[in-house]
Amino acid sequence: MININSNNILKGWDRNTIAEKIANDLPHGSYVNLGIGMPELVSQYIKDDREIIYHSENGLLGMGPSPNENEIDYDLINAGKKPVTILPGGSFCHHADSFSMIRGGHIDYCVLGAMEISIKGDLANWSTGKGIPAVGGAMDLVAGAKNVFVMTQHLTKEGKPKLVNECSLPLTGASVVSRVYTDYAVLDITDNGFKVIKIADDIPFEYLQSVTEGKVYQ
Amino acid sequence: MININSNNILKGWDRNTIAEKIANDLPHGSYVNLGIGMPELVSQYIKDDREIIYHSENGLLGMGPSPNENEIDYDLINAGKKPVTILPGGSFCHHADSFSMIRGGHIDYCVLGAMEISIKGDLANWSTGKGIPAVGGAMDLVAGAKNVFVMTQHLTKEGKPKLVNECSLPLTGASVVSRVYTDYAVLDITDNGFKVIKIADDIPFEYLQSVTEGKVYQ
Amino acid sequence: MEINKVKEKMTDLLSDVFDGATIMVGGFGEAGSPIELLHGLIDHGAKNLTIIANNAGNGNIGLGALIGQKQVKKVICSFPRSPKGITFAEQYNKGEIELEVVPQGTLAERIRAAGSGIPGFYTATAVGTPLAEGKEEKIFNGKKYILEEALHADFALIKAEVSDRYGNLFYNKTARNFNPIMSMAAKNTLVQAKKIVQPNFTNPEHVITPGIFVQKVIEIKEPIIETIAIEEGLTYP
Amino acid sequence: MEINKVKEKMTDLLSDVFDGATIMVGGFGEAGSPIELLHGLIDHGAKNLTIIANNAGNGNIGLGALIGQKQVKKVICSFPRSPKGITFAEQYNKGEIELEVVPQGTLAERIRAAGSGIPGFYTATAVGTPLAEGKEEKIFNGKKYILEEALHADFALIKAEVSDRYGNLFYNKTARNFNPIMSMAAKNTLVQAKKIVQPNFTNPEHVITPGIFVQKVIEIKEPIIETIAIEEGLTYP
Repeated sequence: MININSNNILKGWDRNTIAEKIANDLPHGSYVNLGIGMPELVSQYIKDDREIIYHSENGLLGMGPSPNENEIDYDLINAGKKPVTILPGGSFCHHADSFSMIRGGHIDYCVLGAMEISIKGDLANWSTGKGIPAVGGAMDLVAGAKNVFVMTQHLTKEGKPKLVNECSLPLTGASVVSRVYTDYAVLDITDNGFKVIKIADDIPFEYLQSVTEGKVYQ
Repeated sequence: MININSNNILKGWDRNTIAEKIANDLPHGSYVNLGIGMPELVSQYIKDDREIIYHSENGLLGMGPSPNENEIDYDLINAGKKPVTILPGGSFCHHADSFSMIRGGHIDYCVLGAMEISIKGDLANWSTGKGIPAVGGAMDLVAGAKNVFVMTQHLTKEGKPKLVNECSLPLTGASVVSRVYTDYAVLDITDNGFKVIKIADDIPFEYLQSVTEGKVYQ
Repeated sequence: MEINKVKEKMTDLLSDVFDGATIMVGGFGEAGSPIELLHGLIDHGAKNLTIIANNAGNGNIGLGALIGQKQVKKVICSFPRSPKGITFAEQYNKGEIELEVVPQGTLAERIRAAGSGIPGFYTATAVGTPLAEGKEEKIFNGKKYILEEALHADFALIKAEVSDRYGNLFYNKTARNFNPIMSMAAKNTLVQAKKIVQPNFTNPEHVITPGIFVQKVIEIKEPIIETIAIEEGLTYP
Repeated sequence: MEINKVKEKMTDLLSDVFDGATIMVGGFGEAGSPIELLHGLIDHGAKNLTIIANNAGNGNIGLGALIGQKQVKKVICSFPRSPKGITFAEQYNKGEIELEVVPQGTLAERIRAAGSGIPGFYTATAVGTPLAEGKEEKIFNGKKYILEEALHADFALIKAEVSDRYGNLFYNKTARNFNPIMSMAAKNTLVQAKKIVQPNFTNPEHVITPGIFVQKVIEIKEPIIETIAIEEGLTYP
């Protein structure tokens, strides 16, 4: 691994480009749960050739975009506790029914952020091991969704690889991630390592390997 | 035990009287499940000093009486698959929710028929051991309801005791019955035997003991 | 492109059904029983089916007719006796059809568990009875419970009152019964609805089965009423 | 005599609450959070409470205020961090309050299990993580699951939109969340509803929490809106 410092960190895709790539990989008719934060961007890049239905853990299926200021209903919020809307054909349910959708394998895709992803598909995204522990629905989503996509920067703010041989942080789930979308590449978790599906134009393969723990292959 | 034959079988309460006694023991505000057949009579004897809410296993809370011929809705039936009505304040739910009411201990009283009741409160009422086995919701009711009342003739059609030391037929539940209402008496299941709460006017205690297996006491 | 789960032809609805499939059939008695889908399944001809339902058919229509056609090898149900449940009784008495009797609440909960990602749960129902034989026991707070496992299915045949193109379902009164939980438990949930409406007309507060649990829907405007059909001597095919 | 679960006074509603009680509190974030009942509980003064909720309070109203009054010894929840969750954080950092973190779906399912007579169930959630430590494991079809136990409560504090005298409850949008399942899981379910209506106006197809799960109801016509209240600096008492 090369010694990464601010001088040799390359710039790959911006977060909108990553979101668009994920959006293009969600098939028509999918039921999708987008994690709070960066993954929420994905919904802005869904093309007209498909209809996607968004699930929010707090009992909302068919979630729509944020409301205008004057249309805010504090009883209509998403899992991030922000005001949202509901689209025609949507529905409300209670928490056990909502998590039946997740845990029963009915959510086709969930897109989550990550602190670390191991080469075996282990995910750590809920705890730095410090502060007040708070897990929310992350462990249910990774255990239950049919496909777990991760959307993340390839490197931590400190310039360390997030794609690692072994997660050092507390796990959210073991062997749960199927695909990782970073600013440098789209990579599948396989038995042979991180398989590159796409790589950003300005990122040489050798660089990608150098900023990733564990084998990367094409 | 005396040798019971048609010559010395006494006549006790009729089924309407038994139903009335049960009705008087159901407190105001109770949620009650009445088994198909004889127990259905109970609802006719509820006094005006109380409101009882009837549950039917097939997702109906707040069941009302049978409809008039011209008001039959084949989508509004009871657990016996007969047309019924729903009262104001009633509700429909699916089968898992309906049995959550039963299995979760939310039904205050269920009243069921019986083939045999043991001195320990075991109940056999679902199978003669012959024919096509069919259990329905009986096992859930006896395992889940807060109080299990049995409404039955004291003797079988063949003149044999239904209150026995050990059930010979397949059990519906073990140690589940709290009280038995027969044409001869009202009896509680206790550690010391069948305790007589009430006895029909024309039934001598010695006769009651003679037509009951196991200890009867007052 | 818009999601549209509504099919025009019964053959499209049932196209994926295969021999040996496990099929849940909604309904309790006649209420909520998908008679037209069952007749479609007779026309389809799939064999060696395992049926999960509350009952085992009545008369020679619907499930009773499917069994009569010898398409069913096993029934998992709580109550296989009906006043006119002739086809099941005949085959059962000859040893031609298998039966697994499950307490009604355990049946409902096993189905709901399958839809909710729960492979097994403990229950007090049936403890100490013949239906607990061979089941794992466990004590919680001094009381004995048995382990029951999830009941999955390849297909669920569902009868609803109203659907939209997403498969959001509404039921009529006690015709709800097993339909919502079976919709959750099957890989493919196939629905007959009396009416298809636009999604703007499905109140999100009142949806009983959200479309996420539904794969295909067909409109059957005037479904057969079992009681009347049996009285009139209707049989299928 | 008619069933009537509606109480006029908060003190009647909360009269049975005792020191050391386990209390479920409905709501997810501010939606469906019974702020007035929690303020009633502050006035009541019960101590050493175990709270089961999704969150651990925000600001100095509702659950945040109850914790601020040192009435809570333990919180069982999925997400005890909130932007203004100061009271819990303070006591947690000083070791003055216990915390059990439960994955949100497991929390919901454990609550539902309590209401449904299920003492334990298996789930894949948290397998291989620190939250699975010490839990029994079992393999079903080659996959590992852990055993989770039912979460019961002495009381549930519920916020609803509409109730009738039977306690049939309706919710508004995502304010439904944990309220229906907590209503099932508690021995005493105590409800604040924005509106009490006659039973003829509660459509039996649309009831979300049937009255069988509810013990007492009080009408709170204009409940506090948390976001606005915190912005305005409201605190309780």
